[in-house]
Formats: sequence, structure tokens, C-alpha cells
Amino acid sequence: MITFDNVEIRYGDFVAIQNLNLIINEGEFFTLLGPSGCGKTTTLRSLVGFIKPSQGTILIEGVRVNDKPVEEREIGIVFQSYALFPTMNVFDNIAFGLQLQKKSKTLIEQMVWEIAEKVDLNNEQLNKRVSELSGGQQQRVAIARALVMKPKILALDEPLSNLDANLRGQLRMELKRLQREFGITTIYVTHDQEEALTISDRIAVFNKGYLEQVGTPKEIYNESKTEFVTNFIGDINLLPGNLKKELEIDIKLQAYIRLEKIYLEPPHPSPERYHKLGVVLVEKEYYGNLSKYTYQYQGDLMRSYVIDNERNDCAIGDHVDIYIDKNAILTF
Amino acid sequence: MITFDNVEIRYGDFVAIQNLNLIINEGEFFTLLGPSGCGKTTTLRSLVGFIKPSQGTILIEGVRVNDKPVEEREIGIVFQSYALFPTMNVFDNIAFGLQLQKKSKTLIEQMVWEIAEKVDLNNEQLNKRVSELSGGQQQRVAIARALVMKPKILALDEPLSNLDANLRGQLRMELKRLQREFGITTIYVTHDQEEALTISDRIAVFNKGYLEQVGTPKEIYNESKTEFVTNFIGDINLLPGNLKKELEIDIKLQAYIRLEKIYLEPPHPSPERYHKLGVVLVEKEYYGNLSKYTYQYQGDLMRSYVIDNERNDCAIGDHVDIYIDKNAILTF
Amino acid sequence: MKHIMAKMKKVNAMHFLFLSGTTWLLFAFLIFPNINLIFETFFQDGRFTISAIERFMKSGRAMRSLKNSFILAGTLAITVNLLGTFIVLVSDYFKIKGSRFLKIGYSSTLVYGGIVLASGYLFVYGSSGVITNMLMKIFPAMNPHWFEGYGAVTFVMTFALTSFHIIFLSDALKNIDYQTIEAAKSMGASSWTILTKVVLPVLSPNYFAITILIVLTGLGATSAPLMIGGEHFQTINPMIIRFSKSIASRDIATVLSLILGIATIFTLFISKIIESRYHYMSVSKVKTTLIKQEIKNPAVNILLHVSAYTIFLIYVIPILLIIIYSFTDGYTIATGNIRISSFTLQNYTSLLFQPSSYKPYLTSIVYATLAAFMVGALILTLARYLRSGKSFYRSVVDYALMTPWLLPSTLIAMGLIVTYDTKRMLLFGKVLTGTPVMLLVGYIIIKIPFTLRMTNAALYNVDHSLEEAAKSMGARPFYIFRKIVFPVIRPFILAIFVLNFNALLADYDLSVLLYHPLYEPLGVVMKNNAESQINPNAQALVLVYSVILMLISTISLSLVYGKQKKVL
Amino acid sequence: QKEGSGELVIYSNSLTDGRGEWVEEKAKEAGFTVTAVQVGGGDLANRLIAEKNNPVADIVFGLNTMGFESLKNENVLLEYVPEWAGEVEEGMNDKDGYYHSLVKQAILLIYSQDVYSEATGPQDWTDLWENPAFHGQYFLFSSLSGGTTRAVISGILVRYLDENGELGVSEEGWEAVKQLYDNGYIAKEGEEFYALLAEGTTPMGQMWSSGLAAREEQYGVKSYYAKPAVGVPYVVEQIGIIDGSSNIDEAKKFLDWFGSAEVQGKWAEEFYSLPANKEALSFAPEYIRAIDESLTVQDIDWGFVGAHIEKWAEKIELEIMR
Ligand SMILES: Nc1ncnc2c1ncn2[C@@H]1O[C@H](COP(=O)(O)OP(=O)(O)OP(=O)(O)O)[C@@H](O)[C@H]1O
Ligand SMILES: Nc1ncnc2c1ncn2[C@@H]1O[C@H](COP(=O)(O)OP(=O)(O)OP(=O)(O)O)[C@@H](O)[C@H]1O
Ligand SMILES: [Fe+3]
Ligand SMILES: [Mg+2]
Ligand SMILES: [Mg+2]
Repeated sequence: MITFDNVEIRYGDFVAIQNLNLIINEGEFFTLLGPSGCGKTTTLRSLVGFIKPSQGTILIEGVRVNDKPVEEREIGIVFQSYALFPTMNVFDNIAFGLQLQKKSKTLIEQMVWEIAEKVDLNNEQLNKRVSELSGGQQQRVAIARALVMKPKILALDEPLSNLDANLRGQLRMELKRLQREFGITTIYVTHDQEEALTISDRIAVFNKGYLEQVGTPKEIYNESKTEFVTNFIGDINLLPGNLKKELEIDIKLQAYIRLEKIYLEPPHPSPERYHKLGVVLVEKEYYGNLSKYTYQYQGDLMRSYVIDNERNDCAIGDHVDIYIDKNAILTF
Repeated sequence: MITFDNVEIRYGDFVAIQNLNLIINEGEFFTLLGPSGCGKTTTLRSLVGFIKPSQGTILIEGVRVNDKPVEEREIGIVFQSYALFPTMNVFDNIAFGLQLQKKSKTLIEQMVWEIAEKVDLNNEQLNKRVSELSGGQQQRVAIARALVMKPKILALDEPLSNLDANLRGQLRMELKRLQREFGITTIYVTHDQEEALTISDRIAVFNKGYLEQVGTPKEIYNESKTEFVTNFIGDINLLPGNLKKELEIDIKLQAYIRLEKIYLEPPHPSPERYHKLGVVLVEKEYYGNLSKYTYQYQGDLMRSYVIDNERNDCAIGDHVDIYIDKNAILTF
Repeated sequence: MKHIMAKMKKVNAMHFLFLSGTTWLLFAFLIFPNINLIFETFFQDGRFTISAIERFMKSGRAMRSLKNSFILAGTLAITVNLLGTFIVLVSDYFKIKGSRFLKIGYSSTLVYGGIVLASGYLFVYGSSGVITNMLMKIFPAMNPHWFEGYGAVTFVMTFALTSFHIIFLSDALKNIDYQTIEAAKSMGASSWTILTKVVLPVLSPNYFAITILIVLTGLGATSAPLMIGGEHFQTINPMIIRFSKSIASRDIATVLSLILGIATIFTLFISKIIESRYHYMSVSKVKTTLIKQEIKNPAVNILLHVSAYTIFLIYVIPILLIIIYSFTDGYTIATGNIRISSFTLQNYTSLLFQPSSYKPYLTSIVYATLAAFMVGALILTLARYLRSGKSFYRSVVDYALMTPWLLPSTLIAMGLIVTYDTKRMLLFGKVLTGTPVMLLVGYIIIKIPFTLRMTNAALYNVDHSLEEAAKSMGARPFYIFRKIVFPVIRPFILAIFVLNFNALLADYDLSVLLYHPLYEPLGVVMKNNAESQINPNAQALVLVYSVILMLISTISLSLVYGKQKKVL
Repeated sequence: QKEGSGELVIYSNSLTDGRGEWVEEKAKEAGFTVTAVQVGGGDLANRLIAEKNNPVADIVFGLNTMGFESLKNENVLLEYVPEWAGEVEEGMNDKDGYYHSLVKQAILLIYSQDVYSEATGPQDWTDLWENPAFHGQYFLFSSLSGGTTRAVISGILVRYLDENGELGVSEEGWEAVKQLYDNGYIAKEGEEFYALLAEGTTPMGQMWSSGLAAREEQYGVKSYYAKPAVGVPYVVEQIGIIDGSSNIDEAKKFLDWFGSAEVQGKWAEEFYSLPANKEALSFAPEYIRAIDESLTVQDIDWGFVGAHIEKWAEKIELEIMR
């Protein structure tokens, strides 16, 4: 169990993290999420021991670690900027930690090959210098270097940011597998909301140094506690004033509805729950597996997701009806 | 217009790009897409002039540039590794190019502030050293530094990889705006298929140094020319043998269908186009705006996307019917 | 289209101009004057002769000295690197109490060297030195000349040569990506492992450059062996200097010098090969700055503190004694017996209040500044060109720039005088001999190889991708250099400038042959005063001059580094 | 730059301790415009030889006969016999008229009065190695670049001249020099002879006559000097005009003036030297004249020595010294 108790972290005068209270359970896959510059990396670095909190306590398994040196915390880390050893080749970078543990040469080789395969690095690449790798390959070396150690706690700072979807999916699975198999507590930093929702047991959303909300992916997504979280996680429509009036929502509140809670096809189960709205389709944005439609409603714009568009044969300029799930409206 | 004519690029003995023929039109937003290590950065760097092709010709506006020095090509570039100047603060990093052009001090300040606002950097951050920024902030400095120059050609190497969805969306819009407003030819490297599909005029998909396919997003997605592209762009189901028999597809061919071409709800327009299949729902993966369902069909697994799941009230273990769009099956 | 063509032409013309300019410089000042001299050695009266080689092979003394020079160079390559690494780690890597203060002491060798440094150590360990006197009281049977020979020379020179480390490693340390240290730590690496596996390998290019300079200085050792080597440990360079001044024996000096020069260039060649194998490129995105490392183990910590301060004392005591002795008379200096009555201000008053005494300082400061600046600028340009790619011409230039290492400065001076005492096309019909420019040219020439090696080492610290970034924004090479490269290497370049400046300030061997009668440089004045036939206090004057020189050097250093702090 | 300007540039190794200023000042009074340039002994000849195609200097003085011999051999000098040539002691001036003598200096073997009496001290250089009691007791320099050392060595080697011997010296002569170096104390750089003499570490060694008094006072030690039967070597500082000078007439006038008994007398008075000009001798300090008078001049053919000394020095440094 990892506990942040009233932690404040500063860079000189600049307060990067304020009043952080957070508990991460053993074996959990825990994600730190938030906009760029909100303090995710800072939080991670304080846990690993690279920065000392200016206030508060960090506990690992009940033991205060504020002053415990990095090398005794046994936390594997993948740096946002990789921090690969430039003077070593790829193999040696990955083997570095194992060599420290004085493992036998054959064992080290076997372990490195195994992990290299997992992150899709081949033998030729293992013998290259790290500067001869592509950006994504370097990132994979950084991941391999941390994973090969099978640490109790794994801290990953945007580890997949330079990889394509397939590889990312594959590595996410690998991370999940490791976490489950060895009970590794994983603290995962990502800028990718979708990734966070898919992979995490729980998510902490940060904003400008403050922790906004902690919860399971569904809680975060469907029961966003703050306006910031609502806006940050997934795309959302801010309900226009006219619509608020129509739906009898207090005009002083901000009301939101997620894009996927607006339907193009008429709903069957409980029609009274849905509010029908006549709109004009003004834009279709193509995302491959789905499209984002933008509609005009009395001068305001509303958007919704539509899976594939061949079946929805409406064209731009068409008058269409959309159905808004009233239960899904969030107000602040 | 940029032309790669039979270009080969080597690092020592290693051939990173083979036999590349590619034309990028003026004012186009052109994306290089492909798995990590396929040669995207290499292609970009050869265009900018950091590497010389070992064979073939690169032409910009019809002029061979193989031997033209970098500083005369007037290509703005965002490096995958940022390459920020560590001895300067953020402001000076962004202002560097403008100072080169001997712009007046007030003009430079104005331009820097303008672009800084666009990439969401505030005044305090402008005065920091680059090493005092978070990863995403550094990336934004790199973007600002290139954009502020409004070059004729803009080469961006995974410029948004460390940014959250909102910021990414915002910057994508900004990039599009610049491209349209000033007719900037943009060559964009990304690992993110979705991003590529949304933002690009055309996409080139690379694999292991080869160009697999060039085309508009829709062409790439819906008319993938090779098995590799099919698999690489978006998630896809490989049709199991039983189903191929059932659909009377040559058993020797590989047949694919995209996840969004399988429907849970019965289709209305042309039912004869859809093949109905009785399956068991075995897994629901949560992606926020949509979910990925996995079904079992005679021992094989099939997946489909479902927007929001409250309306599809089936539970794991339920027997359900799914509808496969026969027109959407791709065979190789 | 036309203007692009014009631009291309302009670039080509510039390139051509640069290349021909370089070729001309090399030929006119390095190759032509020196090759003449080397030829004369082997062609006397038009016939090829190896008499010089025979004469020197016959000499047991010369062979022994030569061997000693190589032994010394080899030893120093190890000892200096060890000590240098230690002091740099103590002052800039580990958390040591008072490290800033310690560093000042460790840097003392930046401001003095040669004879003065050796005398300083003799004041401590020599037959009438402070330590020796103390030891003699405890062990009366002890040999007062215990501080002599190979060990003593190695000891003194080891301490003297660590200035390279102070300059290069300290600043190179700051260029390490601190996150790699953090990464290693998080994997449980000990301080020692981090140091040896992560930190030092990154510094290897700097080590190569430093080691070459150590080997070179070791081969060329003069003062320390002369003063401390005793009968059994003399080295070859004093002999070279001595013979280069004798018309009849100049050929031997040339041969010996060539042997050293070739050995140096060979070392360079070897190290270039090794270097290319260890060559690496930075992969960090944005480097984070180094934070001083704490030493966890209390025993090691205490040990480190004790050794750090002991070594500090070894550094500073000689310099303190020099300052003290500079206030005493020649008798005290020669015998080491300090009494109250020994002290006098006369040394200073006689030097400082002489009517014409300030002019040589001015002359030398101007010459040294000009030369250090010009050689710095010239070599920076050439070094950047040399590193910009690979070609046969570049290798030729690289090695041609080493020619001043092939000959002692006396012979370089002679070569210059003899070559440029008539109007030559090579110099557009100008005569240099007898003009004030001559000394400047000489100063620049002898500082070329050193400056080139140091500058090369400095350039290793520049991340290539930064240059690319600047280029892509249309920056011209010079602009890139000014804005991107120079800020990174500035501390090194300034240090090189100061080292050159300090060395030239007191140069004698070259100056005495080249100086213009109206502009007498300091080195010549010093030597004249020191060789006074009637003033028995000449020894004291040497110390006074040295103290004044140290003062000037310290001022120039603090000017340079004082400014530095604000930037980085 | 000074084409016929009348300004004279004088190179000398003997301008320290205020001599340079003295020369410039006195010359000015006499109507000359002079720049006096001090260049150390060994380097002076080198500089002059290197510059001979385009000389900077008009006049050189201060080098001893050996030095001037090599200048003469390298064709650096212009033949000119000054008015006072006849006033100089016999055998000191160049027979061919290229250089003429200003100051002479006796090169002495001195020994400390604290250790030896005139009876127990060495009587000649040969005693140093022949008498085992003196072994390790005398001070020698490790290099033969100095004028005094060269005079001493010449003084020994000329006793063994042999046309068939190596470099004109017999086997026996080389053996003698070897004995000298084998049994002496070879100094390290920076060691002061007088300090060691005062301490008693090396109570014997070489000294030039006019340097004696100041050092004895400084170190508080008295010494005797040997008076060999063959005499002692005298080094003589010479003066000459540089061939190619652009002010030849002025240079000649300067030479006539500077070497005259009057100027040399004042010089001797001011700088404790022993003039070669017999008529100026009386101005020299008493103690120096006393030394001079107590000694006989060793008969040395400086022309021969000048032609060989470089090679001798080389051989000794390379082969004889350990
Ligand atoms: N300097 C180099 N020396 C040798 N091989 C290199 C060098 N740089 C890149 N490579 C290799 O060339 C191939 C293409 O590299 P490139 O950087 O173009 O990939 P990329 O498509 O940009 O990948 P990523 O998405 O991971 O950044 C890779 O396999 C890489 O290992
Ligand atoms: N060394 C430093 N000195 C001063 N301020 C810093 C330093 N490092 C980070 N900051 C600031 O602290 C804040 C939080 O930084 P942090 O690196 O934790 O952000 P992050 O959440 O990881 O962002 P990103 O997603 O962009 O990596 C940022 O505003 C950043 O500018
Ligand atoms: Fe044009
Ligand atoms: Mg971060
Ligand atoms: Mg790349």
C-alpha cells in the first residue's frame, strides 16, 4: 500500500503538488491522469524518491519513506524521457539492473531476450547503440529495462506515448499480465484518457497540482465529481441555454452531456427517458471506427458519436432527429 | 510539391528506407504512419536534409535538394526528441528563428506570446529554463518554435505524443488552421492511427522501410490494399474458418472484417446484405465513449464496437445475435 | 531561380575561400618554416646524414633520459587521471563539506606551474623543506634528499597536471543527463557502480583528450625532473631545449624532438581509434542538471572528507610557501632558514617601483590576450570544420596542425625568422622578421596543437540535434555557433583561453628570439632579472614575479569564471 | 624601419642591473640615439644568426670570445677596428678586426675558508679529481650552456690538445673531463652554488671574478681562489658591428665612443668590472684589480676553442656525464 499523506512538492518557489492525499492499494493498477503540466511526473518522482516532499509524508507499506534513499525503495521506473544509458548498447541497458543483482550471465541473457521479445525488439536491435534506435524503439528499451527487474512497485511515466496502437495494445496487455501474475503495484502516468479508462483499476485525475477525483474508470467517466473532470475525460457537449430551458434545467447551472449519450436512431427500451430534438447535420468527422457528427440546434452546436456511417445514410444539411438521454445529463 | 523519387536511405549497412516513391502536394496535410521503427523519422529527416539518401532523388518544387544544405530548405521541424536549446529559456527557444530573421524586438515578443498562447504556455513558463518544464510542456515549446516561423513546409515528428486529448485536439485544429490559412505543406508523423485518419488529407503507411499504401484516410481505412495496412489501421477481426465456409469465402484466403462492421442491433435498410450469427457475449471492454464486446462463435472469438452500453442491456454469458456486413469483408 | 543559383555560387566561393585560406595558413606558418628546419637536420651540405641519430644513440644519458620521459608519461597518464578524477568528484559530484573552498585549492595549479611549482614543492619536501625538517627531527638518520627521483617527480607532476581535469571534467559533469543517474539508482546501483558504469563512461571523450595532454606534458617534462629528478631521473626535454640553442647540436634536438612529437601523434592516433569505438551520442530529450550525490556509508564519507582535505593541503602549502618566501631574501630562499630578519619588502619594491617596470606587463598582457584570442578563434573555426565530416583533406589539416608539437619552440622561432626575413610571395611580399607581429605569430603557432586538442574535447559536449534544429530554422553556421554551440562550450573555451593566456604571459624560449626591441615581454625581463650577475637576490625576484603572475592569472580566471556563473 | 635614421639598436647579454639604462642615457649625452636590447647569452647568438639576412641590431656586445667567434664564422659581423683597439691588452681583440674587447673576467676555482686553508684547498682544477679527498665536494652545473662553465672546460681541455684526438683533444683530455664529472657533485636546477658553499655541502666550485664580493657578503662566507701555475681562463666580453646594419657610420662612431678608456672606466666604476682597455683599468674596484693582479692569464687559443666548444659541450653532455 502506498499512501500520500498531505503531501506538498515544490520546485524552489513553485508549488507543483498541493495537499495531496492518496492511497494506492497493493497490486493495483493505478493511473495518474491530467493535463500536461499538472504534476503527474512530479508525483511519480516523489514516490520513487527523486524529489523530497516539502511537506507531508509518503508511506510505502506503512513505512515512512520520505528520507529513504531511492536505491532502497525497489521501485521500477520508466522515465518520460527514457533516461537510457547512452554509452551502453541496448542489451546492456536492459541487463544493467540484472547485472547489479549479480545474476548469472546465461540467466541474464535469457531474461533480456524474453523481455525484448515482449516489447518487440529483435536481436539485431539489442546490439545497437541506443542512439541508433528510433524514438519508439528507445521507449521500448526503457520499458524493457524496468520490466525485466520485476519490481514490487512499477512506476511508468507515459511509457507508450511513442508507440502505435497495436504495439500499445500488446504492451498494455503485458503490463496487465505482469501486474496480475506478480501482484506488482503499478502506478501509471498517461495523457491518454481512453488508455486510462481501459487499463486502470483506479484513476486519479490531477489539475494544476490538485487531485480532483479518484475512482474507478466508470466512476470517473460517468460520475465525474467536478466540472474539470467532466470536461477532461472524453468529449462532451455543453448544453445550450435554449435546450436547458426546454429541459427545465436551472439556467444558472452548467449542464453537460457526453457525445455517446445522444442517439441518432430512436431508442426502444424507455422512450420517455429520451428527449427528441430536431437538428441539422452540419459536419461529419471521420475517426475510422466511428464518426463524430456535429448538429446545429437553434444556432448552437451539439455533437455525437456514430459508429460507422454507412447505415446512417444522412448527409450534411439534412434535417434529422436526435435523442438525448436525460438521465445522462450532468450539472454543476 | 515534394517528390521522393526512388529514394533509399541507409544507416551504415542498415537500409532504413527502400525504394521510396512518393509525391506530396503543395498545401497538403500529409501523414506518415507506420509501426515503431518503420522509417517515418528517417523519411522526414531526409526531406529536411539531416540525412542524405544513398540513392534516388528528393525534389522540392521540382528542384533536386539532395545536396542543398538544411538551412536553405526552409522547412520547419518539430523533432521527436524536441531538441530544445538547453542554454536558453523557453522564450528564447521560441524566438530563436525570429531573431534570425532580424525581426524587431516588439514584433518578436508579440509573435512569441501569440503562439505561446496557442500551445497553452503562460508567461511564467516562458521565463523558465526548458529543463524546468514538464514533458508535455517541452513538447509544446518544440511545436511553438516551429510554428512561429510559419515555414512553407512543416515537418512534425510525433508532435503531440505527450499531450492529453483536449490539448491534442486544440493543437490539431491549430495545425489545420495554419495549413489552410497559409497553405503550409505539412508532413506529419504519428503513431496514432485515429489521429492520422482525422487530420490528414492523405496518409502514407510504412512498414519496415517500405511504403505500403498512400491514400486518403477513407481509402486507407476502407480500401486497405495490403494485409498489413488492414491490420495496422484500426482493430479488425480475422474471420474464422467456419464462418468463411458459411459465407462461401475461399478457405485459402485471409478474410477480415472491421469491428464496427458487426452490429448488435438488427439493420433496417438492406437486410439481405447482413449475415446474422448467433454468438455468446464473453467480454466487455470499457473505452469510455464506446465499448468493445467479444463474442464466442463455435470456439472462435469475434469482436465489435458498441457505443455506450446502457441501451444494449445484454450481459456476459448471454446468447445474442450479431449482424455481419458482408459487403465490408476484406479478403487477401 | 537565379538568386538561388547565385546563393549556391556564393556558398561555394566561401567554401573555396575557407579551404584555400586554411591551406595557406597551414603551409605558410606551420609547414613551410618547420619543414625547412627538419630537412636541414637530415641534409647537411646537400647530403643525407643520420649523424645526429648516431650521436644520440651513442649516448647512454640521452637514451636513459628518453626512456625516463616515456616512463613518466605513462605513469602520469594513470596517476593524474586518478587524482584528477578524485578532486573533480570531491568538488563537483559528491556532497562534501566545504567543497567550494576545496575546489579553489585544487584549482591552484591553474595559476602556476613549471619552475615555480617545483620550487614550491621543494620548499615543502626538499632537503631543507618544511616537512623534511620536521621528519629529520624525528628520524635524524634520515636522508635529507629523500624527495628525489622518479617517485618525487611523479608526485609533483601528478598534482601539477590535474588542472586539465578541473577544467574539463567539472564542466562535462554538468552535461550529464541526471535522469540516467536516477535510473541507475532506482535499479539499486551503488554510488560506485553509478560512477563507474554510468557517469565516467559518458565522460570518456573528455578523458581521451585529457590523457593525450597528460602524455604530451609528461613527455615534455622539464622543470620537475631538472629540479627534483636527481641524477637518476632526468628526462629528455631539458636536453632538447639545451641543444636546440646550440648551433652545432641543433640537429640532435630536432631528432629528439621528432621522436617525442611522433610519440605524441601516435598516442593521438591510437586514442582516436579507441575513441571512435567509445563514441556515443546523447539520447536524452532535455537534460536535467546534476545534483550532488550524498555518500551514504559514514565510514566512506569520513574517509573521503579526510583525504579531500589532506589533498587540499598538499595543493596549497607549496603555493603559500612561495608567497611567504617571496618576501624573504635570496639567502633564506636558498637555505630554507626562515628567521624574523629574513623578511623584506625590498623584492617587491625593487620590482614594482622601477620606473619602466609596468611596460613589460602591459606588453605581455596585450600579446598574450591577442594570441590567446586569435588562436582560440582560429582553432574553433578549424575544429568545427574538422568535425563537420570526414575527408582526406581534413585528416591532413588535423595532423598538420600538430606540427608545432614536432619541434621545440626555439627551433620554431628560428624557422620563422629564417623564413620570413625576406620578402616572400607566401606572405604577399611582407617581411615579418623584426616586426612586432612576429612574436604574435609565434605565440599563436606554438599554442595551436594544445588549443586544438582542448577545443575538440570541448566540442564533444555539444548535442548534435541542437545544431540540426537551429539549421532547420535557417541559421547559418556562424549563427549556430554563436547561439547554440558556444554557450555550451563557453566554460571550456574560456578555460582554454586562460590557460593559453597564462602560459604565454611568462613565455621565454620563444619570446627571446622573436620579440621586437621596443616591446620587451615579461618572460624575457623576468629571466634577465633572474640571471642578474651581481644581484644575489635574483632567486627572490623569480618568486616575486611568480606571485605577480599568479595574481594576474587569478584575476583573469575569476573574471572569466565570475561571469560564467551568471550564465549557467 | 630605421633606414639611415641614425638610431642604433644594440643587442647585448650584459644589460641587466641597470646597465641598459646606463648605456642609453650616457649615449644620449654623447649624441647617440640608442635602444639597448637585453637577450640572454645563448639566445643572443641564435637570434643574431637567425636575423642575419635582415638584421635588426646594429651593434652587439657582451658575448665572450667564443660567442663572437661563432658570430664571425656565421658572417654576422662587419670588420671594423675602432680607435681604441690598440689600448686593449695583447691577444684579446680579434686578429682579423671583427670584434674588440671591452671587459675581461677571470674564471676562478673558489673554495670556502670555513673548510679549507690556502694550503689544504685545491691548487688547480686537476686536483679536484686527482685528490680523492675532494671527490663529491665540488659543484658542477648539469649543462654546458653557461659561458663560465664553458671557460672552465676550455681551460681544462686546451691542456690536452691533440690534432689526432677526437674533436682535437687527446684521449687523456677526455678522460680528465670524465674524471671531473664522475667525481663532482652535479647540481640540480635551482640549486644555488653559494648556498651549498656556505652550508659546506660543496665547498668548492667555479666563480667569475666580479661576482665574488656581493655573494660573499650575502651568504656570509669567505672563500679563497686557486692560482694554478698554468694560469686561469679569462673570458673577454667583446663588441662588434653587425654586417648589414643600416647605420654603419653611426655604429662605427658609437664603437669608438663606447670602448674608449673614458666610457669603459666609468662602466667599470659603476658595475664593478675589469676593463680590457688598459687605460681604464685604474677605474676598476680595488678588490677586482687585486684578484686580477694575483693571477696569470692562461694561454688559450679562443679561435680554436670557439670553433670546437659546441661540439665539446655536446660530447660531454651526451657521452661523459652520467
Ligand atoms: N543512427 C542510426 N543508426 C542505425 N540505425 C538507425 C539509426 N537511426 C534509426 N535507425 C534504425 O532505422 C529504422 C527506422 O528508424 P526511424 O527512426 O525512421 O523509425 P520511426 O519510424 O521514426 O520509428 P518511431 O515511431 O519508433 O520513432 C529503425 O529500425 C532504427 O532502428
Ligand atoms: N525542475 C523544475 N523546476 C521548476 N518547475 C518545474 C520543474 N519540473 C517541473 N516543473 C513544473 O511543475 C509542474 C508539474 O510538472 P510535471 O512534470 O509533474 O508535469 P506532468 O503532469 O508530468 O506534465 P506532462 O504531462 O506534460 O509531462 C509543471 O508546471 C512544470 O512546469
Ligand atoms: Fe527563385
Ligand atoms: Mg510528465
Ligand atoms: Mg521516429
